[in-house]
Amino acid sequence: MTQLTQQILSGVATGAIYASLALALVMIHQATESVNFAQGEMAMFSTYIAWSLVQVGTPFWIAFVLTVVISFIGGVLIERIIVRPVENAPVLSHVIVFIGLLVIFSAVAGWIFTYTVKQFPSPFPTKPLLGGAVTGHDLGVIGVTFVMLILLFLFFRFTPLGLAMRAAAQNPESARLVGIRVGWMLAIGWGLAAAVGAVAGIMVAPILFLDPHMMSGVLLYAFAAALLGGISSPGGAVLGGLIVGVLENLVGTYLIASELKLTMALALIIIVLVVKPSGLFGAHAVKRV
Amino acid sequence: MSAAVAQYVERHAPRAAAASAALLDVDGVTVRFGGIIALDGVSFTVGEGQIVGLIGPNGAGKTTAFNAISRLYRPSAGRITFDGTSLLDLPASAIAALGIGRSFQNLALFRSMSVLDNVIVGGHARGTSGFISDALRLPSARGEEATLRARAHAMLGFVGLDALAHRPITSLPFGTQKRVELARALASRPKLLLLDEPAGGLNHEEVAELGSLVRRVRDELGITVLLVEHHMSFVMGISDKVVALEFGRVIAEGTPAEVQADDKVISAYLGKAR
Amino acid sequence: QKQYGPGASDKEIKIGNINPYSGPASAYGTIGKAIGAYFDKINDEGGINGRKIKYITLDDGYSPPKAVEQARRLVEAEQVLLLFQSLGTPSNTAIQAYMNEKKVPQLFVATGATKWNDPKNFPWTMGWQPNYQTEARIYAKHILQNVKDPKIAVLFQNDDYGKDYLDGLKEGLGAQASKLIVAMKSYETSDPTVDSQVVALMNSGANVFINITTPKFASQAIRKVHDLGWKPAHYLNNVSASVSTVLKPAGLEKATGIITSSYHMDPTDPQWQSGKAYQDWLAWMKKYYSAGDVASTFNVYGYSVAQTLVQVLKQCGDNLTRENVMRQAANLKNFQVPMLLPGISITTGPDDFAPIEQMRLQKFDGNIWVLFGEVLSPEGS
Amino acid sequence: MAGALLEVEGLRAAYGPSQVLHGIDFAVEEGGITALLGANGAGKTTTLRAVCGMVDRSGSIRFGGQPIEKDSTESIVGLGVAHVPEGRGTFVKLSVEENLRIGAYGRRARDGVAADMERMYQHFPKLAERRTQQAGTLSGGEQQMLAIARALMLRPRLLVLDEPSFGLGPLIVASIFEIMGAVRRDDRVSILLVEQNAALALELADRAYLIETGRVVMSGSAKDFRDNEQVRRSYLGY
Amino acid sequence: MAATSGLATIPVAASGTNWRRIGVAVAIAAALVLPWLVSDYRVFQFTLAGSYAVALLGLNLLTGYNGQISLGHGAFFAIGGYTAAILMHRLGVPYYLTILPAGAAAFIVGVLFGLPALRLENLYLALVTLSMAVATPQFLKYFDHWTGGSQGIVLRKPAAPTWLPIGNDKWLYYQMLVVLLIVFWAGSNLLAGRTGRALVALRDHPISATVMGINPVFYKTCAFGVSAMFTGIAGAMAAIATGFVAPDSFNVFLSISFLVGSVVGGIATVAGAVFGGFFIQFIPNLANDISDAAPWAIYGLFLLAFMYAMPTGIAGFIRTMAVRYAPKFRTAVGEQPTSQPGSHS
Ligand SMILES: Nc1ncnc2c1ncn2[C@@H]1O[C@H](COP(=O)(O)OP(=O)(O)OP(=O)(O)O)[C@@H](O)[C@H]1O
Ligand SMILES: Nc1ncnc2c1ncn2[C@@H]1O[C@H](COP(=O)(O)OP(=O)(O)OP(=O)(O)O)[C@@H](O)[C@H]1O
Ligand SMILES: [Mg+2]
Ligand SMILES: [Mg+2]
Repeated sequence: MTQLTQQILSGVATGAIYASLALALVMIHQATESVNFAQGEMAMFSTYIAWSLVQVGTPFWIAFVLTVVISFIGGVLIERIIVRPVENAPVLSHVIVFIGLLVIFSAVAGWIFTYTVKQFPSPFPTKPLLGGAVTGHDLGVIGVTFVMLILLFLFFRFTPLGLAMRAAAQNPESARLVGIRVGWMLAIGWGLAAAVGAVAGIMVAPILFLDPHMMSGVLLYAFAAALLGGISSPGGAVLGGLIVGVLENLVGTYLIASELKLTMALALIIIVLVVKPSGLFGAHAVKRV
Repeated sequence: MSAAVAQYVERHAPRAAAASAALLDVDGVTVRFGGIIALDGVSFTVGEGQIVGLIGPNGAGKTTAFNAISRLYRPSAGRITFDGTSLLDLPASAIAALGIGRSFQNLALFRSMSVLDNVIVGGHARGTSGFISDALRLPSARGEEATLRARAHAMLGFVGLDALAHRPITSLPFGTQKRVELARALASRPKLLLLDEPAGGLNHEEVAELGSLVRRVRDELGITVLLVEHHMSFVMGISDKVVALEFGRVIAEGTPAEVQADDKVISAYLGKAR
Repeated sequence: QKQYGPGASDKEIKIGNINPYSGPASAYGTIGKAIGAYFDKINDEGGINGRKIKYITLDDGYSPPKAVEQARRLVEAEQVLLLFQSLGTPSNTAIQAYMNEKKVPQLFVATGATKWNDPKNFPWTMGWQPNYQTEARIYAKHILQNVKDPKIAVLFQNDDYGKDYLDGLKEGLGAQASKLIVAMKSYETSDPTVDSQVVALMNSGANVFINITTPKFASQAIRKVHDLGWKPAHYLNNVSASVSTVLKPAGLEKATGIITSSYHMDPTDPQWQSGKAYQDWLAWMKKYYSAGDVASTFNVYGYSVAQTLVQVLKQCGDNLTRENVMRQAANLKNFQVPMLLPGISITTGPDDFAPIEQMRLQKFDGNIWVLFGEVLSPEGS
Repeated sequence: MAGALLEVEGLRAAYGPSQVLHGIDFAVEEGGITALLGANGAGKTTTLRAVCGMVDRSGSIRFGGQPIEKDSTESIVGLGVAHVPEGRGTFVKLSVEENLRIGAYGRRARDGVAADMERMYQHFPKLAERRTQQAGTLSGGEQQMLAIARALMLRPRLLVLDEPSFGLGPLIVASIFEIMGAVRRDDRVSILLVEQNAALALELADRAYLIETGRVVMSGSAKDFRDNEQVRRSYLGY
Repeated sequence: MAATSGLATIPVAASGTNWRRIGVAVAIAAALVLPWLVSDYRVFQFTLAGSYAVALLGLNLLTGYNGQISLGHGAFFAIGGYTAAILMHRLGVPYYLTILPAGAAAFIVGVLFGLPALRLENLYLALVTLSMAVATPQFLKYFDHWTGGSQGIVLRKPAAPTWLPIGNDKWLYYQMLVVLLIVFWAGSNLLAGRTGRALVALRDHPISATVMGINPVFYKTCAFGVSAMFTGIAGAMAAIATGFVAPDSFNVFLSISFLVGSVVGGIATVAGAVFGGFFIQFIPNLANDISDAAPWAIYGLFLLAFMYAMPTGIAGFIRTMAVRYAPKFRTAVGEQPTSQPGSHS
């Protein structure tokens, strides 16, 4: 196998990592019209919950389901208790609350679980495939990411709840006027995003290894992926993730200044966004007077 | 009327109402949004000193025409000439300096500002101070600031809102905000004023007052007016000329009486009543 | 008779420390806490020459300007006798001029850069651990002696730590360095994985892989090298030589054959766990630092370095001036630290501000690190 | 006025420190139409917002005999109150069709949504042409139609309309007043109406109230109003 | 018209300028005597806080007044710091002559950056600026010939002239205070004038602002440039005060702290920049004093607590209180009378 194929395959594998967290970002954006910068740390924390469950002997898939449920509840509670009081504050104040959450989760995880890197079990066969370019686990991650993608797509496209959630995020006052419980929509949106994030965390932890900084690097890539694909589109986020993963590898391998590969990859994304400001698949929201 | 208004009015002595030269010439303008043709080869003129009414059913393209003149939309065909200058070569931000002011159908005020600041911003095109002169508070910038401020007060006085100058804009009722928009548009000393549904949300008495206000804009300030309005008695009462649009095309043009009697206008827009 | 500098008295000795308890490098914060826990133990046992240690540790978030500020607080407001084990090359570089100007000991800094051994220009600054360059030279020498026709690929962290290793490696390889090193790839700590770098390095056709990475990335690289079916002579830097936190996550079978060099015991390596040194350490961890991780080598590091300082202060006796502290720090003779590897000890002198200079090579056999060869010191390598 | 669907007594409301309504009483009969008239800034919009819990309020509001002055907007809507707000409240990033669909979100009877949607498209053919268009790009009048259609999708018991004719052409205005008449007649929907086109409003309404600076200064049957000199001058123009 | 008379009942002071003047005078007087009341180490901290305040004024101008969010202002801080350091270290330029070039360099980069940013809004701009913050240390390491790579550059700290009876820290403090006062004077003039209104108008309603004749390309790009310039000047101030620059001094968290500081201090206010400067300088220390086990968690709690208690920041809080308890002061305490960018309608 040539290096090119290897790099592309391994880029797809890392891209799936970005994609899975990008889906959580799409979820929270659809539900709140903003991006929660603590999403990555919350996913990391969920993964520690799963890890603790597995440590005490819970079978993997049961720990998985429990973690997703706990994360959902946790997300709802965070919205209700922490975000709710600043609901009517300016958007930038929300950003500060997100940053507050980020540092709290990061510090508390380090405090409880220490910073020592932990191994996280994979539910899939971890055998290397295709000359070691990917492993069975990577394929599993890609599969799970696609399942999440389809679920999110169906949720937003076909369920009244999905529509209500988008409506509540866009225009809370009007949403109340059609009988939507805006507060609950936000809470459920946080819950679902936390649940999606938990899945992402559990899927990527066997690859990245679990430590309190596990997601801090991923978040930027996931953010880039989500925006590249168009923040309102789950499919775009996944494709964006894969593009970012592959692009980064190719830039890092074939450009001379590999120290600048992140910079280069980001620069390319910025160029795409300047040309197409709402991302590859995002619907451009026209503003008129 | 405050002294500033009086002074201003004096400087702009009333002009002949029925001047012949076309101040604005819209010629064969087409605007498309994907498959939707919002304007389809629209042509009309607005003569200097006239009040022209632009009417038509909802979605006929009236606001789109305004937006094309403001250069917010790029027509795919046609020409728009103002006072001898072709507008389509200019960016939207250059239009105000030429002397075109406008109000918006749905309020487009600056939400965080006071009433007065909103109106001062309206005069932006008449200022020249830049980053450096503002930062260093050069005498030129200070003088200009005083002029803009005085003019904003004058225009607020003109529309009868000077008492509200320091109120936050969002605390005003809808109809009052529309009047602030009018003052803001006037603050740039335009030659042509585009008014998009200025009478929305006003009761009968208030509409009548607005009518005389618009006339005073023309008569005292010497400003040509192109206005969109669904309030028929208002439009027909003050316009020198009326242009009717439907589906992005001009279906009638003439004096209010002519247009009101036009069959196409009646069946598309006015209905049998009235 | 008794002599006291600032921060010292009949009752106590004030010691300042700066560590990144917040921010991207907070993983190292455990060192600062371990040191505090060791001083707790010393104080419980009656202190040093009857004086309790007052340990003031401040957070700099791994930010140099913050480190400057904290150093000034410790020196000017807290009036500490000395600054001990401040962490990170950038932070220590930022405060070095200040410390020397103020003539306050900047002892046993927690970084492996080479520049701390410079008594002529910076008589108040001293390192502790073997420097990265020395370690890299050890690998270079081993490669030249043991690998036939070496083609070397290097993975390194793109910062001063990685660059120091690279420099040492090039120096150790000598004139042919640029020919022997066929590929170099760096990563950023913000990179999620180093898979792509490893793929690229393998494709360079190298038969030697030098792995200059921190634990998480080391695990990833070890796993990826194995998965790709690449079988180079694999040298792993000491930073990541932990069995349970690096090799086990990667898979012990995948790590078999890796070579590293070390100077301290790996608390997760079974071969040490029955020894007294480890048992003492473990008892201390349990009693004084129960929140700490017994798998973390950082806690061994903090324990050992704290023991070194205690020795210096003991040697100071009743003369607790800053000058004497430096004099005694530069007067350690074959000081034995229990958790250092057998045969390794600490020696300093007026011209030798590098306390630990020796290392030993070891190879992973699938279970434990097996020491081989003699104790290596820079002159010897 | 026992048995009125909506009964409001002593309604007061404020935006922050500034009191806007100073005790307003009015009622809407079951199946009846009540119009509120008043000058620009009188407090009409505020009254409607207070009824629906969109502004700090006090006083007594009863809907179907049940007190709602403490209820949230969502709960009030859930009782069957649809509100066409000032400024239209379009969900600008949703399509026209989604806007209509969301209008049915709070309704009890889930069935018949599709049929109702078709009916709205018949009422407003302009919207049918624009089904998939992003609602924020509609013209002002089209958005007004959408707001009315969206409210009707709730199948409300009480329809609260804040200047429904706002920005609409004469023909459409006539047709929405026809629609209002029809829903009142056929579905027994009651209507609370703020409308500057007082002539039309008083033609349709049974009762009317005149509000000035946050107080009711006159109330009576629509006919009383049409005959009143002051109302004629300020609101009717004849 | 009849209705308007009723609207004018809320009393509004014509001007609170006097209160504002008094406040500023008191603050300046306090700043002048401060170094004589505290230790040199504190003086140094206040010098740093001052440099942060200048940086925040720059960020505030862009994000607060012009509505262009930046999560990457640490990059401009770095440009300023490194420009000063390179000029001093490699070219031997005296420290006080490096401030202006630092501002100029940051201005140029800011303008260049502002051009692509024109097309991007909100989240997209957040991503791009965040990327800038992430890339900064990498860039600095890459061009190690000039920047000294990851080793950074050690600078000699300026000493007070021998004829002046004050220590080096006070000397530096007063010089920095002068820079700060000049920047704040110019900044608040700018924001109070035609330019400032144009920036706010573009934030509040870009389309309407354009129709009023405000050129978005010019103003937004210049806003980026001027904002970067202020922050660059601040970077030079901090570099001179710290005596050291290194890539690690300018990590992502610095940029995030700037945003935190400007929001907590009070976005879209001039005074907020000062409060924010104090916040980012002193709150992490306070968190550390409360718990050296998990200072970051405490810091996070501080952020939450501040946002709960003062959702519009410290300056916004003071203004709200003043308006509530003394409506006369309404215009005395802040520049813009009401809400903020992006506040929910
Ligand atoms: N940006 C856009 N994208 C798509 N369609 C648009 C856009 N702007 C306007 N339209 C369509 O173009 C048509 C004309 O709109 P315009 O706003 O000009 O109508 P109008 O005559 O002002 O109507 P009204 O009286 O209701 O304000 C409408 O049908 C509208 O849906
Ligand atoms: N958000 C607000 N903050 C403060 N005061 C407000 C606010 N909204 C409205 N007001 C005040 O409340 C009063 C009543 O306003 P309201 O909008 O109810 O009037 P209205 O009768 O609906 O007028 P219009 O015909 O213009 O819509 C006005 O004096 C207005 O200034
Ligand atoms: Mg229109
Ligand atoms: Mg109203």
